[in-house]
Amino acid sequence: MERPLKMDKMPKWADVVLIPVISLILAAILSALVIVAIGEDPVEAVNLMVTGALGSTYGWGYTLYYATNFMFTGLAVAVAFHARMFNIGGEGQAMLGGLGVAMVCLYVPWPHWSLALLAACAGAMIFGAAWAAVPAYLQAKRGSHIVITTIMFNFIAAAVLNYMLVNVMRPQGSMDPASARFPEAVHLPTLHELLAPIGISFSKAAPANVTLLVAILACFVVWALIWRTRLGYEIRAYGHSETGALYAGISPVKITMIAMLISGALAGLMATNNVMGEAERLVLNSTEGAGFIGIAVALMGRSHPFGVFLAAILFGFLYQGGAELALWTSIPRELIVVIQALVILFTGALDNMVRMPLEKMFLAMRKGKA
Amino acid sequence: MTVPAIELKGISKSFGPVQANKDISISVAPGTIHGIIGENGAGKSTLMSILYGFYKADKGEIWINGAKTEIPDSQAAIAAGIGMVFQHFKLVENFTVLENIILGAEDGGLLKPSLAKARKTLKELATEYELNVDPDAVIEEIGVGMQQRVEILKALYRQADILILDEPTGVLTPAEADQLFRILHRLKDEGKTIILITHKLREIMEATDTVSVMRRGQMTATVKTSETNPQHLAELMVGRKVLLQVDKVPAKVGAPVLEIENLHVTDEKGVERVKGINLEVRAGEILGIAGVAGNGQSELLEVLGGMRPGTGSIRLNGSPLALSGAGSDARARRDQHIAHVPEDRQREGLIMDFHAWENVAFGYHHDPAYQSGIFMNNAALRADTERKIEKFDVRPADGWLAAKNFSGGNQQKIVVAREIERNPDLLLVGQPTRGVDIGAIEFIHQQIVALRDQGKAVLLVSVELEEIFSLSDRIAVMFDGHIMGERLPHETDEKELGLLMAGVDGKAA
Amino acid sequence: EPALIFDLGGKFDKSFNEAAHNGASRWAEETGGKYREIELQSEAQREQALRRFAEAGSNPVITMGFAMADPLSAVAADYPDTKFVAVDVTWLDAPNVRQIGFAEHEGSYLVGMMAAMASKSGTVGFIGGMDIPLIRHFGCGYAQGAKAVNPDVNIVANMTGTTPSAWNDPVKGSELTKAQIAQGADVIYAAAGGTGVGVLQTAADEGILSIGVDSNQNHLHPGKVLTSMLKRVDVAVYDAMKAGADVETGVFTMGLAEEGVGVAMDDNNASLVSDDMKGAVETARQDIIDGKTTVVSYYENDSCPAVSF
Amino acid sequence: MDFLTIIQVLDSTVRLATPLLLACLAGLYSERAGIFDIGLEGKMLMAAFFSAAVAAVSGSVWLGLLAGIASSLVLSGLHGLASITFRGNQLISGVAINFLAAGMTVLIAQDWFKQGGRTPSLFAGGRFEPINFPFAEALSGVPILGPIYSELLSGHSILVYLAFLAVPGTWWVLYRTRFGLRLRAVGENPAAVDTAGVSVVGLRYAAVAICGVLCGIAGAYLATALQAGFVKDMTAGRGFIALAALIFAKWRPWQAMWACLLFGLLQAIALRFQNIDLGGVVIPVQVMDALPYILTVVILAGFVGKAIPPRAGGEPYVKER
Ligand SMILES: Nc1ncnc2c1ncn2[C@@H]1O[C@H](COP(=O)(O)OP(=O)(O)OP(=O)(O)O)[C@@H](O)[C@H]1O
Ligand SMILES: Nc1ncnc2c1ncn2[C@@H]1O[C@H](COP(=O)(O)OP(=O)(O)OP(=O)(O)O)[C@@H](O)[C@H]1O
Ligand SMILES: [Mg+2]
Ligand SMILES: [Mg+2]
Repeated sequence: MERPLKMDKMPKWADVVLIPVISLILAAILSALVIVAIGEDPVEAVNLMVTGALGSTYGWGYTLYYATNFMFTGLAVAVAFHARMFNIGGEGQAMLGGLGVAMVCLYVPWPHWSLALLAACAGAMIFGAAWAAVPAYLQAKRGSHIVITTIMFNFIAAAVLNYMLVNVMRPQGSMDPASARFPEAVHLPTLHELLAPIGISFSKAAPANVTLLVAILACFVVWALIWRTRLGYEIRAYGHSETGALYAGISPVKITMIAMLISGALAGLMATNNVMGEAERLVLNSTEGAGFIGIAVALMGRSHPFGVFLAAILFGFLYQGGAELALWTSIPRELIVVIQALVILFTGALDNMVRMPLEKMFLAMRKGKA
Repeated sequence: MTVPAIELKGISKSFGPVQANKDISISVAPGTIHGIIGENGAGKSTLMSILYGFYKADKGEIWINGAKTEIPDSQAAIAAGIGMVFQHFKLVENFTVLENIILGAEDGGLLKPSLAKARKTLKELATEYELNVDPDAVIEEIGVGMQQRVEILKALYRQADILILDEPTGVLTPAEADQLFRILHRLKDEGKTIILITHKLREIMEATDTVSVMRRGQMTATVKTSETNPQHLAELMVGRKVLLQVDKVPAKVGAPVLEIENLHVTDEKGVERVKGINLEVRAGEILGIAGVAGNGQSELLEVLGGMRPGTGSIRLNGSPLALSGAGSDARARRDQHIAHVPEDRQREGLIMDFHAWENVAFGYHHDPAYQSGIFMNNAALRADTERKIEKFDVRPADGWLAAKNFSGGNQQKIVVAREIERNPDLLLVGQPTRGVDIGAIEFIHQQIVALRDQGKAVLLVSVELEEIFSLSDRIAVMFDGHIMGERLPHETDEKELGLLMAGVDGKAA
Repeated sequence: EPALIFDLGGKFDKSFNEAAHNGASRWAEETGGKYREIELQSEAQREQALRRFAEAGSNPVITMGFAMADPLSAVAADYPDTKFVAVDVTWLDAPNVRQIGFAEHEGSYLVGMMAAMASKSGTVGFIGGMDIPLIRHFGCGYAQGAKAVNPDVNIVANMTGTTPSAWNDPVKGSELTKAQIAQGADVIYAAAGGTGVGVLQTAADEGILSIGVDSNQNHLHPGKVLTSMLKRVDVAVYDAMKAGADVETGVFTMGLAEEGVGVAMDDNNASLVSDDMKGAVETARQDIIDGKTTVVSYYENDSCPAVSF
Repeated sequence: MDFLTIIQVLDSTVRLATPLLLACLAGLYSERAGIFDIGLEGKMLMAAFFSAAVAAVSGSVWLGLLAGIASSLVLSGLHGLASITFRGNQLISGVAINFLAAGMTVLIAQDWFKQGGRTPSLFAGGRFEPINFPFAEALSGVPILGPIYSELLSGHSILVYLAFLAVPGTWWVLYRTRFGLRLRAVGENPAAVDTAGVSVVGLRYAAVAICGVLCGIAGAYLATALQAGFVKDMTAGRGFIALAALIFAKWRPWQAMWACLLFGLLQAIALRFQNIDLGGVVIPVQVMDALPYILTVVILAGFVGKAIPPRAGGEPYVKER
């Protein structure tokens, strides 16, 4: 019997690399058009963004700081994607993670930052996972659509945080709805402090800190989890086929719960970076939309931890570059929101617009060869 | 010569890399019943869907009543007088019969007059063709036979002169099928042209005037029904001599392995699908379960395989198995040495995007042999896969290929290899050869018989009576959730089983 | 060159931030100088903005709003050579920060008097932004002024919310205005940043009088805004920019005497302000400056003698 | 609470429910046709901006309304392109549209008006004025009925009445017309519609377009009737509350109205009262703010009857794999 036709419509590299890159280029072209339309010079803008975000250790410090956030939320979305769930609740989970971190840092006297970081990670993961637990449970047991419930939980999280900061955690006499500053002992070493001993001078002011390493570690752990463990096998199998999972004795309820809890925990972990590493206190809206950017990051990164890592750095660059634009030009920071929207649009929703012609092309090429 | 009602010229159609139709030409005379047969995936449905404007052909022409007709969509097909009853019905489940009938054929922008008119027309059609349906019944609450009537009425309401039926009897009992053929003959007598897709040779021989055979996307022959015979048609279908007899020695039946008592199963919608059955499968025998699709066999298999809960009691080698809650899932079943070749290999038995070697662990991924510490031992898994691929002659012998890139028969071989190689006490098999070509059928049948010869119990569910006959040591017939009776293969025939399958107790009759 | 960090709500809030913007623009026009600015979008940006400007060598770095106090306390020490100016902050212990507070209760007292005099129904309203001591401080002065004119005056007071979004919620401002009108208020004082835009709008739509805050808001609805309680943030910003890197640090309070607060009188509200009113306000102003009248500050013991919130 | 306060609260309920209702009906058309739309928020926001911007520049609120509808339609078209033509993920498309609107409005506003991402305040002519019913003034003194007539029913802008008229209108279209039958069918089983000779793509685009028009009106109402101009992010989650109301209503028009009124009432109460004292138990304002969302979760959990969405909802119609 002859070897059957290769049924894949196109090679894997095209799917994993070519399509995202083309989508990204399209998004970039449209972004440039937007910049032109508001009467600015896109070349100039890109210049400013690049020097602002990558031109100094200071810029890198911010880029990596944001990237750390996005790695966590991107991984969160990616893990849920593997189980074919769309977790839009990263924002709320990260907010609650912040609450967990703040409690750990404020209410326990820590002797050293490393212990505090471990405990804060635990707190962040528990709170983030807890916030994902209800939507997960409702999806698993009641079939309530996770997208809607997680959106709702984002709003509810904002209200909870609001209540906690206004009525519970605000120090006596303080006017802002924010927690007290964390004690000096839980101060996390920044890249400046980490790199100084090995002779690299890194900007002192930039907030990138040791949690970057935690995020990179998380990328590895998620990779191993998804592709090297039984649980990952089950998550992927469930994500590909629910009836298949049932057949193989993989409990949909269990996988839905576990995948979402892991996802929530990862989103919650982000708080170790922004709350503990940067602000060193809990403020309203400390997540700054990173939960949503996680969606774009996971889509761009094709839900692979390495892809997520790269996409997070790209978005970190966009974020820091955008902040620079807002500082030095009259281009509002919202330009970044637009770019982010375009990336989600092209890599996510309009994926087929790029894919279909490419598939035709590869098909024609193959037929031409045969 | 009369002008053909339908003439297709050089129709080709690809779905991505799959060429479903290759340069097909066919001509159907008016006022005849024209059959189309072919294996699963031969391209029959695709061809008819092109005629009905559901798909667009890549190449080719359609001529209706002697005029070249463009059929870009179903609207055009309807306008050309074509009606089609699809293999999978196209009804809006929560609409009433009446609403489904007028959908797309309304008169004017408001519904009221359309509904009134349709109600009247429906009454006339009902008396004319014995097609009684309750116009106000909601589709999801009526049976499949009734739903099929709605589909036929839909076509007649649109005044179709050419009626295409795609495997209409798959869901019908023999009696219902007989009634359908009566209706078809009446329609034919009125001058309507009918195209009937089926892979049941008996139906072709009984009902059609001419028949076309498709294989691998190509039209291999068109012959007058009166000038051919089933054996010849079967050969045309699969492209070589057919041999459907399995060599097997008489069963050496041992102690009961599986005992089922008063088993009830209710589906997600709350409908009871298995209504208190009792069965026994012994060591060293193959129990075949025959029945028209949808009479509870699938649910039976799923309960035994741990895919859905049930009530009652089942015992394996004397010890009870859980039917719901903890210990009733598929993993527990496997731990109890029950293997399961599912009915739908693509949706259940395999993860189509996984590599073959990943699929070889599917369901057995907890096996200690596949673990190393907290990680999975992928190297061991791949080695195991290589062995199985070789033993079962899976082609191509490439463990890195994704499951979706194997042909149907080879996909099935992977599943069968995985399950049989576990050397289970009980093997559950559903539709083992659906969509599998004859060579693979032989191989798979041999494997099943070999397992039985090792003294293992096999429960086989199949809608193909031939398969049931050739494999089973004992046959049970299911109808409407009940076991209608048990027969030994050499003491019964297709006719008796057909009656049982229709719910008529052969002995009483 | 100096830098200016606007608080949430943005530089065109017609109120607090806009006042700062006006001061900065005036400085830029008069001196031809340039300054950097940023409108914050979230709490988390506060520290970044401070550091970024300090890093880039801006001096002084001027911040708006009490919420900058905490980030400033963390950042200021890292940049000892940079001068920071914090408007609405008075409690930090940082040598390189110029902290400016305003005697808002005094200005509010004056507009409270005008409200009571203009009211026909005997009920006046107060709509605050975020419910914090600072805003109660405004409301308390206002109530005292109204009571001083008419001891029987009925004062309805509402706060918009508990978070910074309360500064920027015109819909809520508008709804609260309607509620207060239903309770009989015919003059309403909005001390709510951007939210006040909704208050003034609805008051004008419904035909009652409103009182603006921080900037002169009389022009927003000419003939319908009774007056505005001016908080001369513009002056504070202007002065700080003018002084440049040499700006004097320490804690400063700007009251009526320093012309740090006051009432807005212009063509837009001329027809609404009677000579009586003008006279009364002028007398009261002088009395307060001279210490003959004391307006109790809410901060003194976290409560108000004239109204409860 | 005295009677007048109740009337006042109900009055503001009507005002606040209006944008929810328009958006909810918009979602109803789209989702009934099988296109999920979590981009209601973005479309409303875009329309709010363009209506305010054009009204500010032209001085005509009607031109503003048209501009708002047109801008919302553009986003609808994008959603249609992504989810109908290119069979993309409808949820992701919705998310993208929300971001796009959030960013573009501020970007364009800043470019055009240089007022920190807002439009200039609108004055008479640029806003929808309240319509006073005949004798409203005269009858306001009549006890009970007077205030109901003059305060509650009279004195809203024309868009409010339009929104409430759209409820029976939608019901009629959905259940009494050919278009409605087909629309409902395409959300349940597009293959049935297709094989019945009706264009699935056409129907779905039509539904998405109606959704765009209604979202456009909702946005215009926010910026030119409820408020006098656009401010950044002014929809403040209303699109999501509308979505919640749609689920609450189980995708039916009359129920949608009641759900929106309920959520409007919750908002009205939360707006007026900071913390609500229920005989000793103080409900913090945050609870009131979160209540619509909590309620939605409760409904989704099936405690108030199961909400079954249109069966083909969210899935692109793919004939050829
Ligand atoms: N919508 C589709 N998209 C992609 N491939 C398709 C589609 N429909 C059919 N095919 C492929 O085209 C080939 C022919 O399928 P078709 O359904 O026409 O076969 P058939 O003869 O009707 O088979 P059966 O007897 O199983 O109904 C198969 O390989 C099938 O997988
Ligand atoms: N109608 C068709 N026309 C052309 N190619 C087809 C058709 N149906 C299937 N194929 C392709 O041809 C190859 C063989 O498929 P098929 O399922 O027919 O296998 P097969 O040769 O019958 O092998 P097996 O015996 O394993 O079933 C596959 O790659 C399949 O995708
Ligand atoms: Mg078929
Ligand atoms: Mg085959």
